[in-house]
Order: sequence, then C-alpha cells, then structure tokens
Amino acid sequence: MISVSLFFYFGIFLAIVGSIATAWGPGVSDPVVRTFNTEIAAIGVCLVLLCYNHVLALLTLLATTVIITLILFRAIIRLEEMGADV
Amino acid sequence: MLNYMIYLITFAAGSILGLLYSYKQHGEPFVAVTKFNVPFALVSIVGWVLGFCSGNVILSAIGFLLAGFVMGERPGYGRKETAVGLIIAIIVYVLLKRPLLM
Amino acid sequence: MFVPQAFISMYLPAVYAGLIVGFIGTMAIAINRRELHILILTDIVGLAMIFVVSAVGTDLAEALILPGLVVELAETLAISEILITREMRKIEQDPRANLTKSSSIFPQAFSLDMEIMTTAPNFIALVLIGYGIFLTGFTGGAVAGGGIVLYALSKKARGLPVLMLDGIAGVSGISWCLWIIGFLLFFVTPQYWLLSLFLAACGLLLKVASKVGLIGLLMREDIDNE
Amino acid sequence: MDFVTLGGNLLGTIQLGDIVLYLTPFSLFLFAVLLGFTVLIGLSKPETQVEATMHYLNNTEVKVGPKELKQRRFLAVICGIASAGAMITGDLFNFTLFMALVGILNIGIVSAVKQTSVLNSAFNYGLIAMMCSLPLFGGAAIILAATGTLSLAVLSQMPASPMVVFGAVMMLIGILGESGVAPFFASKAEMFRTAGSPYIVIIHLSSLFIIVRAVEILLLVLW
Amino acid sequence: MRIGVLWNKLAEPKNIPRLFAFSLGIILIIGLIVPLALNPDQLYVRPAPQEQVDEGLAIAPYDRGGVPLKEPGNIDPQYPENAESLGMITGYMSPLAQFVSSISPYFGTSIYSSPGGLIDEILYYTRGFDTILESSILMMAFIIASWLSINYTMNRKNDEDEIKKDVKKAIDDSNKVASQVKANDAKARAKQLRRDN
Amino acid sequence: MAEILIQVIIAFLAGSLLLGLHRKVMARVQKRPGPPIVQQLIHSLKFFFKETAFPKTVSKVFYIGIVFILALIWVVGVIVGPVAKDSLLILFGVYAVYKIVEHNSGSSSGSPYGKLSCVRAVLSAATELPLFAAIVFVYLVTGTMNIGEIITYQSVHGPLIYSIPLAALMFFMLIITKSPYSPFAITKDKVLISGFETEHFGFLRGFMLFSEAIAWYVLLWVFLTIFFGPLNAVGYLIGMIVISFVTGFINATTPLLSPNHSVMTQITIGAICFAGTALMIFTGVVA
Amino acid sequence: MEFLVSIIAIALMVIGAFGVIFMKKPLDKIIMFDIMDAGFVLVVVLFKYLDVALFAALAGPLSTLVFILSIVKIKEIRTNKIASGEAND
Repeated sequence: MISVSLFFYFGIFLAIVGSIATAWGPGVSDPVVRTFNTEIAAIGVCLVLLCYNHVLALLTLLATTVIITLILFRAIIRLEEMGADV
Repeated sequence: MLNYMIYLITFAAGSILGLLYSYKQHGEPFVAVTKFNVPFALVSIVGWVLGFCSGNVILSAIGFLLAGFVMGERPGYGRKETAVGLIIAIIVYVLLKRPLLM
Repeated sequence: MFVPQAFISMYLPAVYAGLIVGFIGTMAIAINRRELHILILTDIVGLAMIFVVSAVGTDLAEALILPGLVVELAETLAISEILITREMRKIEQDPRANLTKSSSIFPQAFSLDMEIMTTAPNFIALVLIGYGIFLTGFTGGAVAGGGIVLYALSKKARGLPVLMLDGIAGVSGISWCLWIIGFLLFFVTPQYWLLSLFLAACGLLLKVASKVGLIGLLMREDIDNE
Repeated sequence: MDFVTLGGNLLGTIQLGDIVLYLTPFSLFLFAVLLGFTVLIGLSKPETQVEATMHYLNNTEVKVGPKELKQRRFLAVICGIASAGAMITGDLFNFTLFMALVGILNIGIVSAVKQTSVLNSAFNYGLIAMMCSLPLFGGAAIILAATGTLSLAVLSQMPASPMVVFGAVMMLIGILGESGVAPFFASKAEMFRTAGSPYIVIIHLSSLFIIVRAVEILLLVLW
Repeated sequence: MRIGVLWNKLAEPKNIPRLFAFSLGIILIIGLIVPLALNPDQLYVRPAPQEQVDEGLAIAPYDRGGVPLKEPGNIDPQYPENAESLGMITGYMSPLAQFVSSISPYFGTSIYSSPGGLIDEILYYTRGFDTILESSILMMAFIIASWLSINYTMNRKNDEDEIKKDVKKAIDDSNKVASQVKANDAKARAKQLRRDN
Repeated sequence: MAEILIQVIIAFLAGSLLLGLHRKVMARVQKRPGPPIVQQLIHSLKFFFKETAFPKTVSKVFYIGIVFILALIWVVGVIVGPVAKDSLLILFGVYAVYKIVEHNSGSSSGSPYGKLSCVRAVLSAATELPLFAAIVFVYLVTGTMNIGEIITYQSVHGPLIYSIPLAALMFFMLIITKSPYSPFAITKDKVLISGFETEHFGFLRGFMLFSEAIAWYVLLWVFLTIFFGPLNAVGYLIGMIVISFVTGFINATTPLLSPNHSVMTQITIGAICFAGTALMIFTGVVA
Repeated sequence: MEFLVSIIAIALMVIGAFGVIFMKKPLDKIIMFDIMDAGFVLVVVLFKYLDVALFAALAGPLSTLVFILSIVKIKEIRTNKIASGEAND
C-alpha cells in the first residue's frame, strides 16, 4: 500500500513552493528563470492529478507543459533578439 | 389609447400652426413680450378648459388644438396666456371634480 | 452512488491549494510591470484553475480539465504571437528605433551541433506519434503533437514551409468537420454510435496533433536553423 | 427561480445529452438579434477610415486589406455564432466555454491590424482573457462541487449556499473581465480604434449580450 | 491622491491586467474564509483513489463495468433520457485495446483512452457540445497564431537584408561551384593529357 | 397591431415634445430664449424630406441598415413595455442592442468623429451595470420580472420608490446619461460634432431622431412604471414632464465629464447605490 | 519497500525543486529539473501506471532538449549583445 495522501500533500506543497518561486524566487527578473520555475509548480499539479487518479489529464498536462514551455521560450528568444523592452 | 394619440396629434398640430402663424405676424428678432394679449388668453383658456374638462374626445381634441396654438407660438410670445389658461383649467377641473373628491 | 470519503476529505486542501496558488499568481501579476513576465505568470493562474476543477474528483471533473489544458496552450500561443507582432510593428513603424548591430527583427541563423538532435528524434517521435494514435482524443492529440514538434524541430531547414502549413490547416479543418459529423450522428442516429465514436475520436486526434505540430515548424525558425 | 419568471414562457428545448439548450422569449430575442447581426456582418464590406496625418495637413485612409479582410470576416462570423450560442445554452460550463471562445475571437479580430496601440490593448485583453479561465472554470467547478450539477434547470431549483455565492462571485468577476466593463474598460475600448466597423461591432455586441445573459444565469443560480 | 488621477490611470490598457489580477486575488483570498465542502451527491462518480489499481483490474482506474458491444457500463449522467446509447461507449474496447488489456494489467489508462471508454463517453456523447466548443477555441487560437506567423512574424519576404544575404551566399556558392567545376575540368584535362602522352 | 401603432405614435409625439421641453428648460436655465417646444418634432419630420447623401467611405450595408435597426429596436421596446407589459429583461436586451447600434452607426461611416464616438460608446458600457442592479433589486423585492406583475405588486404594497430609493436613483442616473447634453453623454460630446450621428443625413437622420424620441419616452415610462406604481395617463404626463424638467436643470448646470471620469463616476455611484440597497434588503429594512 | 521508494521519490523531487530554484547557472537548473522529473516518474511507477510512466519518461528528455536549445540560443544572443556593447552585463 502506498500513502496517497502523502503524495497529495507533497504535490500541494510543491505547487505552492513552485508558484512562490515563480513569483518572487531568486533571479526571476530573468524570464528564463521564471519559466523554469513554473515547471516545479507543474510537477506539483501532476502529483495532485495522480492522487485523484485523473491519469488522462495528467498525460495531457505533461504534453502541454512541454509545448507551453516551448512557446514561452520562443517568445523570450524573439523578443530578446529584437531588443524589445517588455 | 386612441384618444390620447388624438390629443397628442392635435396638440402637436396646434403648436405647429401657432408657430407658423406667429412667425407670420412677428418677423422681428427675439423680444420678450411683456404685454398681455387678451384674445390669445381667451383662446388659451377655452382650449385648456375644453381639453381637460370636457370629457368628450372631439371637444378635448379641439381644446388641445387651441391650447397648442397659443403655447406653440414663437419664443417670447404666448407664455403668460398659456399660464393663465392652464391655471384656470386646473381650477375648473378641481371645481368640477370636487364632488367626487369629497 | 456517492462520492467516496477519500475525495470528500481531499476536497478542502485541494481547493485551498488552488486558491493560494491562484492568489500568488495574481498578486505577482499585480505587482509586475513587464508584460512578458505577466504572460509567463498567467501560466501559474492556469495551474490554479486545474486545481480547483480537479478537486471535484469525479469523472466529469477530469473531462472538464482535459480540454481546458489544451485551450490554455492555444491561448498562450495566440497571445505570445500577438506580443511578438506588436513589438515588431513598433520597431518597424518608429524610424528612430533602428535596430542595433546585434539585434534583428527576424530570427538569425544559429546552429548547434548536438548528437541527440540527429539520432534521437526519429525514434522518440515515432513512439510518441504511435502512442498518440493509439490514445486518440485530446490526450492523443497532445502526445502525438509532442512527437511532431520534436520531429519538426530536429530538421534543419530555413524558411517557413507555407505550403505545408496550408496542408496542415486543411487537415485540421477536415478533421473538425469529422468531429461535428460524429457529434451529430450520436444524437440523430444513436444506433451508429460506434461509427460516430471513431469519427469523433480520430477527428479530434488529427485536429489537435496537426495544430500542435505547427508549433514545431514555427520553433524551427527560431531555435534550430542554420 | 426558474426560466419562466425570468425570460417568459418556455418555448422548447434542444437536448444534446447532458447539455440542454433552452428557448424562452428572452433568449430567443437575443439569439435572433445576434444571428441577424452575424448575417449583416457576412454581407457587408468594411468602411474606409479617415484619419488626420500627424504634422501634415492631408488625411490618410486606413483600409482593410483583402487578406486581412477574409481572416477578420471569418473570425467575426464565428464570433457572432458563438455568442448566439451562449444566449440559449442551458449549462453552466457550456456558457463559460462560449465566453472563452468569444474572448479569443475578440482578440483575433483585431490581431491582424497594423496600429500598435490596438495590438497593445489586444495583448492586454488577451492576458485578462487567459486569467479569466481561473474565475470562469473555477467558479463553475465550485458551483458543481457545492450542488453536484451543472444544469441550469436543476440549479435554478436549488437554494443558494455560501459556497454557491462564492462560485457565482468568481464567475461574475470573470465575466466582468472578459466582457470589459468598468473598471476594466480600457483594454477593450482601445481595440476599437481600427478600421473594419462590421467586424469590430461584433466584439462589443457579444460582450454586451453576454453580460445580459450572465445576469440571467447568475439570478438562476443564486435565487 | 486625487480620485481623478486614479481614474485616469484606469484608462491606460497596460494597467488593466494588473488591476484585474489584483481584484481576482482579493476574491480568491476571500474564498479561504467561505465554508467550502464537497457535496457527496455528484454526477459521474468514480471509486476511491487507487482502489481499482489495488484490486488489480486490467483497466484500472477507469473500469466502470459493461461488456463490449453487449452490455452498457455503469455511469450516472444528468439526463439519462437524452442519451440513448448511454454506457455503451464506456463498455466498449477496440480490438487493439482488448489485446493490450490481455497482456498486461498496467496499461489501463491507454486502453481506456483509445476509442471507447469513459472519458470518451463524457467528452463525445453526454457533454459532446462542450468538446465542440473546446476544439473550436483551439482552432481559433491556432488560426490567429498561424495567420500572424505566416503573414507577418515569420514572413521573411519583409526582411530585405536577409534576402540580400541569401542572394550573396547563393552567388558565392555558385561561384565556388563554378570554380570547382573549372578546377575539376582542368584536372580531368590534365589527366587526359597525361594519359594521352 | 393597431394598439402597437397607436402606442408608437404616442411614444414618438410625446417623446419629441418632452425632448423639446427638455431643451427649453436648459435654455431658460442658461438665460437663453431657446427654441419652441415643438421644434424637436418639426426637426424630426423635416429630415424625412431632406436630400439624403452617402459619404464615399462608408460601409454601406451597415450604414443604412443601422438606422432601421435603431428604429426597429425601440419599436420593440414600445411593444415589450407599454403594450405587452412583458419581461424587464427583454427591455434590458433592447437597451443593450441600442448601445450596439449607437456604437456601430459611429464606426460604419469612417469619419474620425464617429469613430471616437464609437470608442466612447464602448467605454460607457458601464451604464449597463447600474441598470442591471436596479432591475435585479426590483426583482428581489417583487419576485417577478414581468412589468404587469410589478404594477400589481405596487398597487398592493405601495410604490417601490419608498422601499428601494437607491435602486431608483441608479435607474435615474441612466436616464440622465441618456438625456441630451448630459454630463455623462460622452458619445455626443460637442468635440465630436454630433458624435455617432455626424455622418447620417436626410431621412437616415430622421429615423435617428424618431428613435431617440421613442427611446426617451420608453425610458421614462419604464422608470415611472416600475418605481411609482400604477399611474393613470395624467400621472404619467406629470411624471414625465417633471423628470424632463429635473434632467434639464441638471444638464444645464453641470459640465461634461471627460470620458473615463464619466464612466468611473457612473460606476462609483452605481456601486454605492448597489451596496446600499443590498444592505437594506439583507438587513430586512425592506420587507 | 514501497515506503522506501516513496521516500526516495520525495527526496529526489525536493532536491530537484530546490535545486531548480536556487541554482544559479541555467545548465545546473536543467540537471536539477531532470532529477525532479526522475522523482516524478518514480511516483508514477509507484502508483502502477506504467503507460503514464512511459510517456513521462519520454517527455522528460523532450523538455530537456527544448531547454538546452533555448538556453544555448539565448546565451548566444546575450553574448552578442554584450560583445557589441549594447548591453553591459
């Protein structure tokens, strides 16, 4: 038997830590670092979905997280390349 | 509702007629007239009293036509006459309706 | 049938977590001035949404999360594209803001020789696409789309393949129609439910996968061209 | 409160599984107006916008290019259909989805223009539309958790608990943001400073009608 | 600060998302003091977490009963009378899925996500209209993004420098090729000459 | 059918005369003689016989269609309101369409003035919210949205103005907003020539004036009906004249606010009234 | 046994998460992210969803790849900027 609630609370912990890190973590004035930190929160959410047995949602979340990261990085790269100040 | 429509139409028509008539009479630039025009006052009184107190659609319509005629005169004319007509009409209305009110 | 006790006791922590994560995300947006950062932070707000919806803990909740995720992805793409467009137009229209030597409006050539980019993608993409086709639906679309993204990313070619994009748009439009036909069949002739099920599932798969694959083509322009 | 007190007699329903569309005189009126406008949009050509040129005496004409026109007309027609659907839907989650669709279409309609100020406000509105997924879907989910249903016909018969009120408040702020009423008006209003009046009218139309419909829905849920 | 100044700040589009986020955050925090509790009477109820996996069912965690093409599965929608073939989709497994389920008990998710299965029933049948909308949202977002990228952000026709550079490179390349061809030519001729001699 | 026709004619005539009165009152407050009361009516009729021109830049279908929609919408308003005494929500929908039409008649002409007016019409979507809130409170107190039933309720319990005065104030603010030359009339600011009407000439303008008159009548009618209980014709007449007087005074003495200030003022007043009425209802002051 | 694996998985995820937050260099962050991902895959396996674990295992390298590509490109852009004297580090 595995303890579902252990992972459930750990997932919540990870999500909150991840979002705090995204909001006010060290070095988040760099958009790259900020995008990285959202991954932590995403993993937390994944754990919670796992504990709820929302497995299909978990699969989709895993796939979309990668792609959203790709999109955000693309925006960051393009804007840096242009020298835009946003 | 038909009678209200008729009253409104006659009133509007009377106003337009009054406007046309008074522009024919007085072509000068704006003057605030101070003197009291008795014939118009009489028309106004008859009009308002008929309009409010006759209780008959045709008579009321004629009354509103007359009242509108005086009230619709060009700015500066027919103000006092309208006021006198209205006051008297209201007094007559109250007097007529008094038995009912008491 | 009632909800098991485990879900009832999990509801409160999950919803509170969602509210707290949402609060952190929104407050960070409220104090941030830079638009790119706000865009990144809306991701956190989206995660909070998943928390609140999934906390219900029924099959319905799962069915509501699935498309929500894909929608979040799509909106991020559209809005980041608008942000890029805006900045490009700003630079274009302002004659004084000439680009400096090191910056350019369009992606510059860039090459990175990584062993993994020549060997791995074919295999991983094949597995992902195969698995996605087996799954079908939103999930399958996202998974197969991930495979297509990887495959497109690993090809090194310059220039946007407009013809291919048109093809992708056509495929996804047709598959959307398939899906609508499937949906209508469900209610008009319920005896053909198996046919309509396959129409719907495959239509959705094609749609999501082809759309996600587009991202890979766009990305190739930026990250991996030479 | 039920449909009849709010919108007049129930004229009929369209059943699509768990999602049932309701036709009352009120919703039918809104639906018909929206479809009428959509047809008008499909038929009409955009106007030429005349603007004063900075530092010079002549005027410039802002036109909608042929490529841009096709794209914008397509999106505007879809937007009209989507908001018409939102008028007759009888499911809470379905309604929020319609709103999300209208939100993204609103951005799309102005995304192809050249004015940076318009793009700026479209971007900011897009950010709001993305954030709105939390209050909209989350509010619907909280109402679902509290009552166990999403169907408006069932919800309208239920008494409101504090949790339902909280869910409704969340939905309300989502609707306020998505449809851009005060105090969030600025991002949406700036989007209208571009040519193509037939296409941008649908932005305003959809948001206003969604407010109207949202009030009916909130009343149904709360009382 | 005067209220007029504050109001003027609201007219700046850039401030609106932040204002919206702030008010949303306030409402979310208010949610912490509202009594929240899950109503146990829900639709589409699922068993407790890990229950089916622990039982070792082949299609855990999505087993809702039913026999493929024969017997409907057991689900609990809002309006059962509106869905005629209710539960059939939940019970259905494609031949491929049946094969996978016979070889391993650990692939329940994939099996029930391939055509047929519970989520498909909800997504395509009882709440199919939602899915239409969701896929339309997706489609519209992608139409916007791809239109912008094809016509503007990725359209290298606008970039004259780039074209010039490419042309220059092409000329260089062709020059190089031409010189190479010439060199080869000369080499070949030399060889020929040598052989002749 | 005849009933509808009669009511529409009444609405048009009465609305025009009331608007004329409104103008007169404003003029007298500002120590000008002002036009005759019947002038507004003559104007509207006059435009139907003027030559109509179409600017080169317009989006034609919308440009012409919009005025007919505008007129049609307020005819529907008359049908729902004074004729059928149907749901308040439909009237609200009518009002929403009216906003759209206002917006679009501004933008379809291509003129910069119309355009600005159109943008401001979007800004002023805020006026809807107080109107809503007022309708919702009326519903909460009476338990119905049907105007006929609201009248019956008031004949039993007395006019609603005594029980929810703040809701009435919210509705009154809408009337002020819609009255000509009001401090909140940012769409018809004189900076924008005639706002959204700038490019509409001839019979198009005639239709616009026609529907404006009906709109004014319907708004006043709804206000009097849902807040002042069952009234007879004289009651309506006196009420409408009084409201026209009051709005005339207010508009003559207040300056036009800048667009965003106007919006925020409205929303702030609306919010205060909303909070006040909600407090009154939930603390049990109102039965 | 299961308890032990749970502890290991949680430890991996904690180390990974705080590593991602507090490490300075982007490449270190990527490594830490992979550690976190490994912990997550472990949890999925523990929950007996092998197909999900399979996909998670495939998605891990995929995101790593994306990270590396983007980071290298961004680094190049930034060094270019500094070299041309527009931006000073």
